Amino acid sequence: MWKFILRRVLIMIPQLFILSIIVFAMAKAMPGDALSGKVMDPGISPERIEELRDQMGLNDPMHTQYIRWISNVAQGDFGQSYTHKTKVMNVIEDRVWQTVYLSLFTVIIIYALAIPLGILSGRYNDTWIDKAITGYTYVGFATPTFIFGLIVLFLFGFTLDLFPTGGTVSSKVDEGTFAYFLSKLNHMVLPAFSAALISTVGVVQYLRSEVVDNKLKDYVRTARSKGIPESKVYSRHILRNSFLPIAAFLGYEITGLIGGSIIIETIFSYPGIGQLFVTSISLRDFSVVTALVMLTGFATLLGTLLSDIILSAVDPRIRIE
Amino acid sequence: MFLYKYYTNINENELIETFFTKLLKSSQKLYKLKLNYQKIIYFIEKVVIKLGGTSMEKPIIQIENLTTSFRIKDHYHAAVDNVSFSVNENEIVAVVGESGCGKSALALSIMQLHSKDRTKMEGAINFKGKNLLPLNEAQLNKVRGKEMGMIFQEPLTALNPLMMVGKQIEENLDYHTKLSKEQKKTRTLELLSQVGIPYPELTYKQYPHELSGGMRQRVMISIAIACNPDLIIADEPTTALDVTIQAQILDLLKSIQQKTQMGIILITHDLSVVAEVADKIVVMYAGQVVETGTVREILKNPLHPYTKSLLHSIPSAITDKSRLHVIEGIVPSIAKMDRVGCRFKERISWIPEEAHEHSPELHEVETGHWVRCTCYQHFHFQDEKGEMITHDIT
Amino acid sequence: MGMNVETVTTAPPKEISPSGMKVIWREIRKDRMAMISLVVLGIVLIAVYSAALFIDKDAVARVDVFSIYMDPSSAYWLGTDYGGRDVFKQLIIGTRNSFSISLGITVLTALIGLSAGLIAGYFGGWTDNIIMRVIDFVITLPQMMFIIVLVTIIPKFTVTTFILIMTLFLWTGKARLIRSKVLSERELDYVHASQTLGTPHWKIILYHILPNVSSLIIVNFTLNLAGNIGLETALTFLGFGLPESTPSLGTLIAYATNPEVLEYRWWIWLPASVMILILMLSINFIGQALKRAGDARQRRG
Amino acid sequence: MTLLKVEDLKVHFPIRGGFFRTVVDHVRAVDGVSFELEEGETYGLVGESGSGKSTTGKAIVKLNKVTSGKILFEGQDIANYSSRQIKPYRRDIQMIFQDPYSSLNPKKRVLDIIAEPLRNFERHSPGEEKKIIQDYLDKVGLSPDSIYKYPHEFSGGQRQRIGIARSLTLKPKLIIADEPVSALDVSVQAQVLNFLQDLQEEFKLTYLFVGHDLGVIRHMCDRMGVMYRGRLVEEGTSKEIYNNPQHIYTKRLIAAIPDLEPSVREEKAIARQKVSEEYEQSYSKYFDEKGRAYDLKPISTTHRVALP
Amino acid sequence: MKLKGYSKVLSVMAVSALLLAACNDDTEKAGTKSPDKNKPTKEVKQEDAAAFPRTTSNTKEPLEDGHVNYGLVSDTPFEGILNYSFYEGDPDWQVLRIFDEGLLATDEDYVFNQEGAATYELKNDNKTMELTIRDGVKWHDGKPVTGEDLEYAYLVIGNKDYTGVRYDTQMAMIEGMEEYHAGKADKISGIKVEGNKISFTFKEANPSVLTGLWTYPLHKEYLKDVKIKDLVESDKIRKEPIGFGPYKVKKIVQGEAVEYERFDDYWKGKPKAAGVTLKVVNNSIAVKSLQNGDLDLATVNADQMDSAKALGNIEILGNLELAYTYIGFKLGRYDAEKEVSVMDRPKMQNKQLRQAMAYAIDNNIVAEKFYKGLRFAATSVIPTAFPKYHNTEMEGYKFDPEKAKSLLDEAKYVDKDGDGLREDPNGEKFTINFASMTGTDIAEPLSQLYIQQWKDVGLDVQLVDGKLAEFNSFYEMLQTDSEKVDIYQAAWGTGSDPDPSGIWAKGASYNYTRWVNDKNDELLKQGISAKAFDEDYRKDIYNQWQELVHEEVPVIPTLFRYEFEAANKRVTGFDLKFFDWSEIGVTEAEPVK
Repeated sequence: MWKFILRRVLIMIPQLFILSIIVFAMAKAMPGDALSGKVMDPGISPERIEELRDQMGLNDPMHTQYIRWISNVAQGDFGQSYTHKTKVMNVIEDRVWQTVYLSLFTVIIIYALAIPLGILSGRYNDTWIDKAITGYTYVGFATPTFIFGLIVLFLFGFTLDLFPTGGTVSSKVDEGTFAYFLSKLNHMVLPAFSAALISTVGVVQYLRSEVVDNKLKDYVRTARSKGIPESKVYSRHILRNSFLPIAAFLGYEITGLIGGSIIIETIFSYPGIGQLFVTSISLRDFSVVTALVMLTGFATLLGTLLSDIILSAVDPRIRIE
Repeated sequence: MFLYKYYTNINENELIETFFTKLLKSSQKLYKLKLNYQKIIYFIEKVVIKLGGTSMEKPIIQIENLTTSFRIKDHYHAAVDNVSFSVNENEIVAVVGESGCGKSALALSIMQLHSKDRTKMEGAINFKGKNLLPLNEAQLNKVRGKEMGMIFQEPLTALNPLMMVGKQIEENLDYHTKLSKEQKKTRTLELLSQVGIPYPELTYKQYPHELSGGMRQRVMISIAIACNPDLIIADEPTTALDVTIQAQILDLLKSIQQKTQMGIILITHDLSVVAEVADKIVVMYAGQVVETGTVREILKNPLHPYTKSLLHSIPSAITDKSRLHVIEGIVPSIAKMDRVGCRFKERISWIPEEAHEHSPELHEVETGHWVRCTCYQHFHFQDEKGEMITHDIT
Repeated sequence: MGMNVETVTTAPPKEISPSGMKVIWREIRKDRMAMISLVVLGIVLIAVYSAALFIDKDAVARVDVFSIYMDPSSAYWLGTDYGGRDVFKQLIIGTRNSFSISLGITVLTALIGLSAGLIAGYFGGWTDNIIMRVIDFVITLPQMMFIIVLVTIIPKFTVTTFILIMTLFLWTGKARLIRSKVLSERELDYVHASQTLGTPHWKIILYHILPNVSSLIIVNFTLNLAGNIGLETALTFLGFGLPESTPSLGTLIAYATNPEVLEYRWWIWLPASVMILILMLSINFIGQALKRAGDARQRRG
Repeated sequence: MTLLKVEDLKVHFPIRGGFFRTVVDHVRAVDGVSFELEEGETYGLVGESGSGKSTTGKAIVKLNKVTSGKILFEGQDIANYSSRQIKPYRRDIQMIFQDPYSSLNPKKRVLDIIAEPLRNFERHSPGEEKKIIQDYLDKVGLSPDSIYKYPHEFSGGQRQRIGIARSLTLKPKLIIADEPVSALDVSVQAQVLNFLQDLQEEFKLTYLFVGHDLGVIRHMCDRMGVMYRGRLVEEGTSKEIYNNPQHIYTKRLIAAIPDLEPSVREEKAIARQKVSEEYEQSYSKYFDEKGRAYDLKPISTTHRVALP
Repeated sequence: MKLKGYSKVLSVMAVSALLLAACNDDTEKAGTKSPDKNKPTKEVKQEDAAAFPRTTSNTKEPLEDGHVNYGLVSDTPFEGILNYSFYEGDPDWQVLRIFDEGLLATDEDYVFNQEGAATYELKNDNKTMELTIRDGVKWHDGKPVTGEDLEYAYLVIGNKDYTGVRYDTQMAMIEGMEEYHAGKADKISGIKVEGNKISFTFKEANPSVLTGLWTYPLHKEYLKDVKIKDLVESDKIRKEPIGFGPYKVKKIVQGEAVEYERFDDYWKGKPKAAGVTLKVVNNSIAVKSLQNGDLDLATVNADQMDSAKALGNIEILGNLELAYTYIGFKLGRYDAEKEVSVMDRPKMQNKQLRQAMAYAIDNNIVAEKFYKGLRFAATSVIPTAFPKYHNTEMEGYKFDPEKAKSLLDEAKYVDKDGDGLREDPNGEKFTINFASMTGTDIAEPLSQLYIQQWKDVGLDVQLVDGKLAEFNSFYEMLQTDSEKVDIYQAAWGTGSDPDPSGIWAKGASYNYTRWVNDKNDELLKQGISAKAFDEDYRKDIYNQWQELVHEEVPVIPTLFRYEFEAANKRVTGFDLKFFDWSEIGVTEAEPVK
């Protein structure tokens, strides 16, 4: 097991290397650097700008810049954010947890919704309940996330005034208290539900077809021949096997959500890394952009790893020595 | 042997108990007696037979006019058509035929494992004196696995890939016995060694994919016999196995049967397997029984054209190099089958129409030897020109 | 409950009918939703594409300061936007554009994915290894972020570049799917047979394997086509979409970012949203019917 | 005349493992097999699943890569020929596959299926081609009208015959039949076996018949080799193998064959038991420390056994 | 570093614009150096019919324990650099001004007056400026604000380790500053501190000091332990900032919200409300939040105005912005070696062509239809928000397509091939490339409208690359004098200093048009000469200058703009121009809904 993980981690190194080159090339290809915005401030002389450029090494040859950048990255130092005037890691650290909390909450909602729906739909396939659930998945699949998000925001946030419409926590409560935790949850409800409702679609459809498939498997027939009650046939045999790919999906799901946070966080003014990314790219704060892309890339790699580990843990057929 | 069986069959002890308590208790509950009447009679008969030591055979299961129809595009088609036979204690009945003849459908019908919403079943399955057909799912579950076990053809797909082998065996005990956790495990290990698994403790914790084909089939068998059933249905249990393993599995089945006196329904297409193990043969063609009788009788004196043809097409290990017999045409699919007249008619086109019965019946040509349709009397192989093989009917 | 009819019929197992089109047609006719979808989709597409021929695109993009934010009327069936532009005409052109984009992406990804999948799956070994590593890598990229970055970098952002950027990231799924199918197909004896018969590899790939993965491709193609229609909406919403001079369903829907439009001028964004819904659902229903046609076990007819 | 001579054929598949997925070991699917086929004879390769019999057959038609050894076809060693070099030999060596369902491309018409080898090697006008194919269809007992049908419209036996027709069109000298009947019902199996015998006579074919059903092999083959774990353990005429098995593995295999005569079942079971015990006891006598069978040693002119 | 020919007059449109990139080009206030003012001293003449009030009408007494909810309208969180010397983004400024302020207050014309926390005096032929901090001006920790604190601000900004952007030419005008900046001195010789007095001596007299002097002190005692290069990252600035404004920071939810409480020792007396909550809200939901009373105060953008106007529970206040939108002509390039603009691009050189283009566009329509009267046609390059220097005589270019056509005919731009589009005097195809920026919804139709109107007079104008440029690419094109751009639409925030040299002088790198004109240079120089301490003289010079720009049209001023703030009807004491937080209070316990 440890060998397997270690090997997978080793494979990640060249992947990360290529990723870093691509990311760096992209950052360099972006129009303007962080200082071109400042150039517009008539209060700052062009000399000062040049001075700053030199100071930041923006005028060095590309490979020097890359090597400097990558060796810093290897030490967890993504440089300074030009707009935030602080270490990129500090900026990201402030935000990343918000996104992580939101993603976790979303994942919980996704599975809490999708698993029962998928099971119902698969177990009673071709009945009205299955048709209703499938209908929902089709509509969910066809609804643009942000339209859904906006409508939810206006309906529950404003018209019904049930949930807060922005931010992560009320400024009135103190950190560490239970009220603080509740306030955080309260702030996550709308964005998490909006993200989840549409993301459930994939899980429901997948689970449904797995259940439908597994229902017809030979070992289910064997289980029935043992005289096991139908409910146990489902819980012990069909569902366990159907959950396999879903469980393996978990890793991808989490990293997918971090990517999807871009839209959700923008709609709900939720200051996580998705929103940070959009702002940073607009501001050409490329050290933040590159850091975010690198870190999300890294997170996705970890997600894949996680998925593989989960899969090997739940499926005895996949052997990891 | 008998005592062992008696001892472990809790069911019968319970029955006596309920019988007397109910009798003694109130008249209000007398109607319940009625329900168990058949069962009690069966039990008493069994006790009497056993105590008396008579060799009179008593059937464990009697299948009477069983018809199983499947819905295909809004129409029901009988895959098992009016099949009757019975299995006695300590008896192996082989159901033989080519694929598509309805043998597997029959096996699953007895266990009632067909999807209920697309299957229609008629007739009766009298299992230990009780008709299984009208039972609901919960009542059936008390029979399945406990009194009746099943072995499937492909042991890899028939075992849950995510469950430890031991657990899959134990599952049977979970629902049919009141054993404690340790007892269950002991029993499972006992079962594993009973089916000839060399390291039960190890195998208990293994997953199906870690075992060889033969081992898997042994596990399947141990699942089927976990609760000492009275009947085992083995659906092509050796088809997926190599010939040496096949021999081992067949020997194993026989030795288990000797210990437990259970009845076995063996579904197979391989007549030499039948010759090895079976007591009785039921030959099926197009959903119907076309010939039935004892093994010796049928193999020595096959009468129905289908049975004869089958026997002649085997490149037997004993007979020398010669041309094999070929049956023309193919087994009709259940949806397209012509259900009037002799169903084998088309494949023996050289036999005159008159030779067939209008609506073929089973004829008892000898005690226990039944043949469908009169065409057997006029049957000859196509290359054996004109020469009638007649058979005297005693 | 367990058994299905196949075990008792003599029908050969897992048959993919060679007369694929007939099966597909039969399946669609059997499925009322698919039939309705086909009709609806046909009508919408014919209407949109032919109507787009008669609409002067420059006129649609022309700003008219005297008719800003008009309510629906006989002159403007769906009112006007903040540039005084006719929303209905934008909807027509937008639908055409969005559908064409989706089609473009789907075709391109299918071509690339198919070639990569066929080659990787058929030849296996190193070829497969390299292609799979590339695919694994592309899948690992945080796609949304990369797309946004690319959109910002590229100087001329047009429909073509949009299609190319999307294709860059979306071909991998198809390639994987087809590869796995080809891998199993390759092990079938008819491929071995062709090899022993002296048929060259390219012929085996094109004339033997390709037709046998075609049903998978068709199904996947349709489902992707549906999925790709809504693709640019999210980007447009974030401000990284197509310019307004190229109306698309996404640009129309993105008007809803303005709460005033969302609440009081639903006729700007709602028809476009409904259009997306209709297109995606109908294509999806057709795709589901095709899927059933490709899988004998689920076939209804 | 020797048509095919296989000398010390080895087919090894790498097992990757360890930290860097390097080749740690090999599956010795075929591990030093030698035999000869005379023109016009039928040679059977028999063994359990995994014994390497199919791999041997496939190696001869180059579906598997040969690790080492020689495959002499009419004196030419084709073992390491490239796909271009092998092309002329493709005409002479053909294969019949086990599964009649998967060996025919379901998307092709019978015409195209049978014409495939022809089109690869010969130029014919569509009319000629059609005629040739109809001739072959006739030979395998199928209606010439069926050329426009698709495989799924045929039964298993018919399909197998289409496969046989396909392999005949190039007038091969050697046909490798890889379990050609094991997926078929007995009655259909009989049909196909009969055809194979008829065709052998008509076309002067040489068969390498791979199978696990000893009945079928006995029925078809003049000589046979018994394979176990990638090695031949015994080779001889069918009669010698069946009536006078020398190697313990062969004995066990023969003993396991079920008998159609019910009256002898008890004796057979006892015999089986005895062989089984012998097998357990004398295993080390017949196999070396690695569990590998010894090289074949002749005990008569036709009969060779793997003894130490 | 060489002293450049401009002073630190112009405010930082750029900084605010940074945040507009993806959203707005019209929302943000000119930030950095608009010092606050205490009390409105006289009525402001509203120049436009839009006539929004500038102050709240609620005259009731504010509640002693009232709490104000302030909405910081921004699509991004505030960055949290909560110090005048370091912040860059407008959202930070909005957070900052509630708890900190400059020492000098300004009047209507953005000139320092004597009503701030300090008073000033000009000495030494206007070369020296002396500030006296009032007694009782205290930091939130109770320590008095001293001259040393202000000096410390200069020592930090002038330091070579300083990481911010505030060191500029006006700073460099202080004697000894350049030496200090170069690291040759450890004190600035031109700054003298004596208790609560501090004096600045400049190299030459310049009226700009009256508008542009840096008056934001740094709490030296609190901050001195932090190295200058680490200041910007320190918690003392980001998490526990101390100012001397009306409210103290109680709690910061990073990027999202700030809780303030009343600073009882505020130098002007007790602030009116007990506390303030600042919350970042998305532009798209700002009006909704105003509607349901979540916010008492929030900026309203033009695209939300319709819904805002419909609300009964708020009052909308408007104020002229120190900014104008314009269309500029690229006339040359910037010679970085010589640091001067060179007017060497022939394409737009014809004055009549430029005038014709100005006549061809109808800014009234734009203001009326696109901005619904929330902006109005600009007449000059000094906005009306500068009542003292704005030339009221100017009328700008009125929409007159006929005049445009005749001017073009005169200049020999005529249609020779009959395609309805004019060719240049040589008969060559004449296409003008127009660069414009993405922004609000209006950006795209607006540029389309201009293009259409030019087309109506026969000019073929095309968008550069066929699309609106994204913010950074747009400014990069302007800075590098990209050949792709012939004309462009942009905006300038003029800042509180009337001197336009920073963007108009020959040597100014921000002179994006690269317009060079001797008279222009002369007028600009006169405008900041010592003589210009005479207001009438200065006014006259700038009038002349505005006329010159009008005549030469290097740019067409298109729109002047209002900023808008909505206030719940319970809010009192709010003046949009001066935004004096100490005066703002609420008269009801609950917001009006």
